[in-house]
Amino acid sequence: MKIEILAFGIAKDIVKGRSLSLDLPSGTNVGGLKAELCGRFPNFEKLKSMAIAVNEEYQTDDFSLSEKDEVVIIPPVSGG
Amino acid sequence: MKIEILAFGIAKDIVKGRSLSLDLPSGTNVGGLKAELCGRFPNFEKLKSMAIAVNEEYQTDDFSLSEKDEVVIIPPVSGG
Amino acid sequence: MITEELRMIDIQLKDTPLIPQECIDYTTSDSAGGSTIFIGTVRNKTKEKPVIRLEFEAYAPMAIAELRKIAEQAKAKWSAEKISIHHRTGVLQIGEIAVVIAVATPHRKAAFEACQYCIDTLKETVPIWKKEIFEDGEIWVAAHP
Amino acid sequence: MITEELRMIDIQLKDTPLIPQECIDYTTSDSAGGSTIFIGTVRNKTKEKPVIRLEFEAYAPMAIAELRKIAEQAKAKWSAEKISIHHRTGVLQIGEIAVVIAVATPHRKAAFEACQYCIDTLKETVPIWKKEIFEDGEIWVAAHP
Repeated sequence: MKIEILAFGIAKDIVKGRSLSLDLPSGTNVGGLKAELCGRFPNFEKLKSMAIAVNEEYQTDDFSLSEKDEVVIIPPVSGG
Repeated sequence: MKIEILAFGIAKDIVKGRSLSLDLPSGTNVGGLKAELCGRFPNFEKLKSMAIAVNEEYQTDDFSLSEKDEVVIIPPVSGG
Repeated sequence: MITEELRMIDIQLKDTPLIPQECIDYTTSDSAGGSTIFIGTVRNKTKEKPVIRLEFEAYAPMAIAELRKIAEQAKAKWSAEKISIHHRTGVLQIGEIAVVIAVATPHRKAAFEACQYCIDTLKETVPIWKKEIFEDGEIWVAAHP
Repeated sequence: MITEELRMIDIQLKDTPLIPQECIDYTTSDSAGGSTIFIGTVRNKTKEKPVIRLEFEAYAPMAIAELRKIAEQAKAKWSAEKISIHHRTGVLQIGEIAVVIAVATPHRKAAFEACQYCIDTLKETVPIWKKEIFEDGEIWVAAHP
């Protein structure tokens, strides 16, 4: 399945763009997506943390992705 | 000695005026003043507390008064 | 230096409406990361009894001196950069501001603690008295046990 | 009632200067005795290194949703009457306001705790990112261990 992923903050710099498109095996979960991202962009390993939001909610590694999901890479936040 | 005393808040209502003048034995301390006030105005006994400020500072019972002091009755405060 | 210390503390007793922005403007600085502000307003009731208005009376010179003491203590204990405390006197209508306290510190946790210390201590030591006026009478707040 | 609950929480992400008075006006009420406000401003240095300016980027819809969650949690836990949180995005100069949080509660201790909970949690969970720009480069704050 094709997943569109948005990137913010330092994640945008790491993937060199606001969004990227990945072709992932159907049923890939958040943990699998993180592994794929770290494989393609080793700089993600250097971050203090990396979370994934799906449809505007944080999701844990066992959450399964679907093709229409809005998937966002959330590097360490620093608002306030 | 003659001591001029200012009264605020409910103390003003109890002594029925902004100030009163008392003739006290020379060397009277704050404790003695409080006893004199409670004798003349029994309603002071009903207050939650009564402090005495001398020259804009709180003073304890053993503090001796002098004729030129600015003496103020401080009933329970309720600012803020 | 004492004059320097004095410059970092702003104490005012006013018989005109308080303006929180004045306290904010005083404390905000390019070197402090945050300010915490407390605003106390006149509530429309006390223990479910409707309040008509409020009157604050202050023993002004000592009130200012005590407020300054509190600010100095808070400044020292929490390394506050600037503290501004404005307290109202006179007649206040429901919703009007009785007190504004603003504290700026380099770290925000300290700003909360210092600001809370100021309002808690103010209510214990500063010679200001509040009279609540009800439909059927009036009462000096906290006077009796 | 959900619509009633929504009316008591004011969340805004803005790319124009924040105005603390707006948050104060929103939260102040005749029935709450006090409001606690936190104002976070852009500091002129980070670990003694001069900062030129700051840039905030937000994943806007989720940032607003997370801010609302925080406000709802604080409202429930501390019986807050009203909560207003405004957060800035875009380019900020030194001294500009990054965030304003105002909380009104019937009792002041709760207002301090609720306000502190909001800013502490905001810094942990809300998808907003801050880039500090120095003379000689720039860095996404807190990105690396």
